[in-house]
Amino acid sequence: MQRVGVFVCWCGSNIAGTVDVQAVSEALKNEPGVVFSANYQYMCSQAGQEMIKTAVKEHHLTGIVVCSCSPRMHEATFRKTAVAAGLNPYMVEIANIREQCSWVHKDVTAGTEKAIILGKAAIAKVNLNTPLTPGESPVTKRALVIGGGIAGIQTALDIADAGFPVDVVEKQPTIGGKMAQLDKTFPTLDCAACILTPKMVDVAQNDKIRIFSYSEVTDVRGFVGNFDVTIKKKARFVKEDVCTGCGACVEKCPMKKIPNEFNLGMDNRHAIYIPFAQAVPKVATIDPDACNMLKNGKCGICSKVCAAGAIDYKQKDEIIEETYGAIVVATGFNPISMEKFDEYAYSQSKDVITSLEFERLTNAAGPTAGMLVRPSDGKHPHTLVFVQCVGSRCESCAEKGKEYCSKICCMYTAKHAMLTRDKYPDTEVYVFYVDVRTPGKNFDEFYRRAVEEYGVKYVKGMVGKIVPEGDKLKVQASDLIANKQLHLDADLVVLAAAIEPDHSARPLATMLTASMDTNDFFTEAHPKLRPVESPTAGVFLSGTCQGPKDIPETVSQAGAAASKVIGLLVKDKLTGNPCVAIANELTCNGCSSCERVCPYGAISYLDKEFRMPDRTTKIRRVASVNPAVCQGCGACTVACPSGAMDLNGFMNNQIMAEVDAICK
Amino acid sequence: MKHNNDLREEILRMSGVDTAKCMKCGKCSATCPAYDEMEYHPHQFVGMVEIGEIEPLLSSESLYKCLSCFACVDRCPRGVAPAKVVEAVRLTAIRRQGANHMTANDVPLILETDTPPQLLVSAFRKYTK
Amino acid sequence: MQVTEYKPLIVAFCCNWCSYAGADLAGNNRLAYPADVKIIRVPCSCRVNPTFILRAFQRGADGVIICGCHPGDCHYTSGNYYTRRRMATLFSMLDFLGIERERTRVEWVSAAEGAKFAATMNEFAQKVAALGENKRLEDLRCKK
Amino acid sequence: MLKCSLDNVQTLFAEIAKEAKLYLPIDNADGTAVFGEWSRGVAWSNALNTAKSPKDFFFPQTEDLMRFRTEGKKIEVIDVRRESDDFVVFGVRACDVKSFDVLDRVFLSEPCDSFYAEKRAHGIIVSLACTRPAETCFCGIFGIHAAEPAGDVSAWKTEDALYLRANTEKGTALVARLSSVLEECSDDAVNAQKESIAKIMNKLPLKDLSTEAFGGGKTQDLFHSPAWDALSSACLGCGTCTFVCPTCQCYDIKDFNTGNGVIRYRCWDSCMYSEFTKMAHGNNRLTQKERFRQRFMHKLVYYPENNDGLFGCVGCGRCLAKCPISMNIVKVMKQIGGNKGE
Amino acid sequence: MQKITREQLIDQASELLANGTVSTVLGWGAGEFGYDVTPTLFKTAEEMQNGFVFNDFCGANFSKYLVSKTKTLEGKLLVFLKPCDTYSFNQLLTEHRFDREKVYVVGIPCEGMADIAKVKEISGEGISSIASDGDRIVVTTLYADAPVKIDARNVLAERCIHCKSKKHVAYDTLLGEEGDVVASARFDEVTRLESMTPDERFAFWQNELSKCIRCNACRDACPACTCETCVFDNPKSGVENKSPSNSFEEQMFHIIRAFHVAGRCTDCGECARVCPQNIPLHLLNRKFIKDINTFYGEYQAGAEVGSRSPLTDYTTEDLEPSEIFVGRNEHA
Repeated sequence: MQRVGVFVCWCGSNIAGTVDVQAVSEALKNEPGVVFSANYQYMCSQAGQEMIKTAVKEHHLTGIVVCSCSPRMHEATFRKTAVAAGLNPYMVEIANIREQCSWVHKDVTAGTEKAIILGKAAIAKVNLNTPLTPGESPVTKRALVIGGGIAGIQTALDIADAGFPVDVVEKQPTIGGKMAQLDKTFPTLDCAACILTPKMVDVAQNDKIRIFSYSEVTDVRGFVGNFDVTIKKKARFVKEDVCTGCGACVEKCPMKKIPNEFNLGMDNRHAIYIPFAQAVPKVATIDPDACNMLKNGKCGICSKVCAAGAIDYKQKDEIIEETYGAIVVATGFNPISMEKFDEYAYSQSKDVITSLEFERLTNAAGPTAGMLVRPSDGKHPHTLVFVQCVGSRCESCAEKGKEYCSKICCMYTAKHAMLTRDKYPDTEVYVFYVDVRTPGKNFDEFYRRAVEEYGVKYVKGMVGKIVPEGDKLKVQASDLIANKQLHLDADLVVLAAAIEPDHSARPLATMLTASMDTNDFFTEAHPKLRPVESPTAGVFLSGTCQGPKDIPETVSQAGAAASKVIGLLVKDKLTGNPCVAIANELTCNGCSSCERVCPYGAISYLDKEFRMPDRTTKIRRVASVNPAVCQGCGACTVACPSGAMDLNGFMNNQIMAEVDAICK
Repeated sequence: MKHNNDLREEILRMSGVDTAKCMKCGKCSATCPAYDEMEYHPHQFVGMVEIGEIEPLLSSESLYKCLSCFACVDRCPRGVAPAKVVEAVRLTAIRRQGANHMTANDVPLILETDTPPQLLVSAFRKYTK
Repeated sequence: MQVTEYKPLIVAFCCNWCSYAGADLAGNNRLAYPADVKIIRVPCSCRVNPTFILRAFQRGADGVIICGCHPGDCHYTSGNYYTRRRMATLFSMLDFLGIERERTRVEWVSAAEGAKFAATMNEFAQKVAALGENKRLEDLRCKK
Repeated sequence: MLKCSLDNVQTLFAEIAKEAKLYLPIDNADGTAVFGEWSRGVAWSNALNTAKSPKDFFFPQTEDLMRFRTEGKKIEVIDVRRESDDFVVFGVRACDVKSFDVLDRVFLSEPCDSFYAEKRAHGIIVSLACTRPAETCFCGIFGIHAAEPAGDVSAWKTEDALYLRANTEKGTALVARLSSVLEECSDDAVNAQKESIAKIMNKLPLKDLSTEAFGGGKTQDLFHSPAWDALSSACLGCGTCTFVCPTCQCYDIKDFNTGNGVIRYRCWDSCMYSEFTKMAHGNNRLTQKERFRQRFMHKLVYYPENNDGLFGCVGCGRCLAKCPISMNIVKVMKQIGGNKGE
Repeated sequence: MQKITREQLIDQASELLANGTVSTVLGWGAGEFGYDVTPTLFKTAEEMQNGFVFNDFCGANFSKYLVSKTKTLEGKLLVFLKPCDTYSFNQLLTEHRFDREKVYVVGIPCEGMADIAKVKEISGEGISSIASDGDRIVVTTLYADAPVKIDARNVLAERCIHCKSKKHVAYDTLLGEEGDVVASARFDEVTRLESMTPDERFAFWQNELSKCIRCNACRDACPACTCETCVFDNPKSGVENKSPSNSFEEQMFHIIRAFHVAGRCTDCGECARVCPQNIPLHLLNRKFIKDINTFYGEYQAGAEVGSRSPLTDYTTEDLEPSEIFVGRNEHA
């Protein structure tokens, strides 16, 4: 049995005005477990807290009930008081007789009566309280960033700046991501490479950062502060530490008709290749599907020409196991496939391209050295048609497109159109739009410049179909303002394809037990207040893996994620919330109901041996809650059919005791 | 223009289309092969039904210019199905002309030995909604 | 206006992050609601076990209301979505057994909606009062 | 022998009900019969027997023993015992009548159970002979005569009349009170019925089931029989057999916290339950096999050992009909007792 | 009435016993009267020849036994499962309640099982023998001069009248042909109750639930109720209770029982079958199933292993609890 002390606060007249505090403390004196009851003007004051401490000592109290303002106000205060008096802080319960009683009820009788009942409920609960100790777990002071695009790069740099080691895992042979493929960036039109590649070099040169390029995360175990991660470093058949990136091997490689992924297949590369000149690491990679030496042992030229002796045809995938305190997901995006949009003849004509392809086409380092020409015949296009919202905001066609707005298309299309008109004033440029969305600093000005200064023809309407005819693309579209159907003969059509999360994100989310929405974007812990954290503790989100974003937004989020990581890594130990779920192994069935509803992946299962009442042993699957991961929502407690799952601080019997006390 | 809400409801019910889903992109009209023949275009059908401005549609030749090729239904990103709206307005016009509500009892009267069953099916489809 | 002596007993389960704070805000703004409403704080509406609701009725409650964050705003991201399914099916079952459906309710009240909290409690208390005493889910042993 | 025309039976019931509550089998909507209180217009069921036995009237499923009222830290003890009114349980079959012998030996021997005794003292049992026993009936093997039901008053129902014979003081008093609706008659009709019942009893499939292997002193022979494993293998551990059984008498005593005090009550318990007789150290029968064995050993060996050979089963057949997996005392007797009944 | 014969099942089992695939067979053991079959473990073909039966009264769902039996048996256990039983089988696998590797499932077709109470309603008590003759059940009784022939379709168990599936969703070997999920009117009675007034519904359930004797047969037979310790047996759960002291506890038990299996109940109907008091308990489960289907889309527990029960799932667009009664057809 608890020895409970009850302390009724007047809160000046705030409580005492509508509640007879004397009567309350008198009435509660007789409750089971109560050995001391008093009231005072301001319990939260120094004197009030002293009164509590003294009473704890004099009456050997084991539990404290404070009838006062909301626990959201002073629960922490009175818990500290309890600690100072030598009690466990979780032996304190607050009866909220101000916000939820004296301030909302005018009648003293009713208010007093209710205050007594609320006090009784708190006493009933505290009678069942047990001291709780938050768990502590050490923090491994190293971060993992998954994805080496601008988001991952920025996050890694910021974390490393704070002095913590960071590993960046990138599945391509080079970091850089989508931004490396871009030509110019809106709305300032500075060149993407000019601002990105210095950052890539910074990453390479930062001694706190390790880059695992051409690598994938294959397994994640553990929890915040201590994630055990397995990384598979795929064999690139070139010794990374030996290769100087001179490119001699590339030049001599006889297999030169391999579609170049970096240029989206618009030109070719060799079987041994460096994706682009500023690649980091600037190391060659052999494509095992294309290399003759690897396929049938014939060739070996690259090995012969490599002065450094970096070629290693026998290289194997390498498995790296490392522990991290925090993980940042920066897996980025891809444009969706245009294969299914038959109406735009993407599969039929080389001159119907996506915007990302257009970026490569206009990029000085691209397949045409920046000359805007038609991919089909290399001729200069005169009429260009840009189509917006291809696959975005597409509700009826889940198999084709996406329901959401891809956010960046309006701006990059304006950029494309403007740059085209700027470089080639002889062109006619049409942009078909549903809406033009330009929220952002200098964004609308940018769009208006495209229209007003560069004469881009924005048409409110949509392209219905495109038919290649001869060397023209017959474009049929609507102009809703003119209420006309337009028929244009275009030379080049650029589709603003919707963007989607990278396909590696879904399996990664499963490994991380991080939640995703139906579109495979990672869910943030709170859409407004915790936008860069995943609900899974220790997992943070950077860039477009969380939702469509442009570069400035991505970089800000990357920095925010980094600051959250730093905030975590500076701690030596993580102190958990002790109000976490606990599974009673004796009554747990191992049915997985709790696991299914846990938003944090805090529940795992163990096969445990039990000594049964009949003296046999039985191996049973039982739930085990990781207190470092559990946030204490209690969803599992209700999902559990056997009642094996309970929640510290809000135990079933405590809540029922409160119910009983209130309904008495 | 007096907006007719009852008629609007009726047309929405008949067509099964939720015109509020339209984001006014105009892809239906962009796609329409009969566009130039029409006074009111597919997106206008959707838009005008949405605001209940249906009388002009009912008296427009456009009703009969729609080929029911369903290209707009296929292409619409929002699943609005403009052709079904046109069909419903057309049906409303037909009903007003009296050729409305065929019942099974009427069948024996109009049935001839060589009437293809397909005809009956499509007649029912048209006149009994 | 006729005033009846009967005072309903109402148990309100409020999630710590939104609704309990909403109730506090109602207090800050001195928005009155009947003293018959007694609040129990839970971390999340998904902590509310159907057993608690039945228990309240057994012990003499006349109405039980569960308040949580608005869907999509749950502090724990998904808790109230589970609540929504659990309570929808539970309430439907209680109705199936002939228990008055006005005795139970779920309301989403954010921390900013003090006014909504008070209004909801006023309205709920009124409805429950109109139903009178809970006879169908009571346990006579618990009567005084 | 006294007689009442069946046309007049409602009048008879009305007479009985004048001074005592009358309970008799009533048809349920679902085709089963149940003991219910008679009031004008309530029809008497023709069913062979009720789903639940009449032991409820004397040993109810739940019964308050005492109460405590608490206020703050004060506790007050309240005696809830009340004197019972007279009541009549009408139409109790021979097997169920016999079950009261079994219960009496438990509850009325010292220390006497005052709750039970009070109700026994005030309850009058009017039995009824069985004219159409079912295949599940095997009262005969325990020496019970379906045609000679005991009770305070024995009754026989023919096609047109109800015959009554008082056996006890209470019975005689009851019959005396009913003289206005009863007339003296010969035993002929009853004797004829007894004969025809005897013939049917001879045709019952379980009539030859032997009790020879059972009874006091057989513990060592039977307890370790290997057959218990297979017999108990499918047992679900539910309490159906015990709760429909007229002789099962185990109960648990529990406290219910009402919020304003405590009600101490007893309720039927089942030895088939894993929580049965749970003590501080745990349960004393750990497997379903042990629990299963306990139930049948108790009925067939332990009880007769302590009660002059009286078996703890009356052959009413309820468990045969109701067990979800159709495992029952007959199958146990055949297996454990060496199939002598075949 | 059953298309598959006892001999076919024995042959199949004997073969698997002989070739060592299985060590034990879980089948139906003969009883005293032909209709009182008991789930029984057979170790040899000979034991099966002597004691195994398969007839119109083999209703028991064996799935639940697998939880306990697979833990103690050496080798694999052969279990005969009717289509409806296989749903429970899968649901138990979903909940990791036994090791699939320890079980060999022989799927057997089912033409619907008979309800002995309905047979007796026609034949009367005093059954001396009961046999199958094509589509008929032939009953001889102590009281009728001639055997009573009953059309088996007229005495089908309630759950078989409303059979929801002839399809085996799990098996290692299937005897007979693959069946299909069938349309059934199983929710009609729920709908009928829904259309009553609340007062009528309350009266209906008061009458039914007041019959409850808390024998726990519904729980103990239920293949979804495999908790190590049931909350009703656990004094710490706050709802522990041994007897229905009053109408509250009757309701409490049945609401919580149904809620605990909601989303997991496959509608196998064992609860109603075993109830000694004939309470239509399956209606509570069906109410949950019907609601779940209506609110969240069709879901059949056990249709596939690993599926997520609707109550441990959600969508952001789910119905609000305040909307559940909108548009429901009922009397004022």
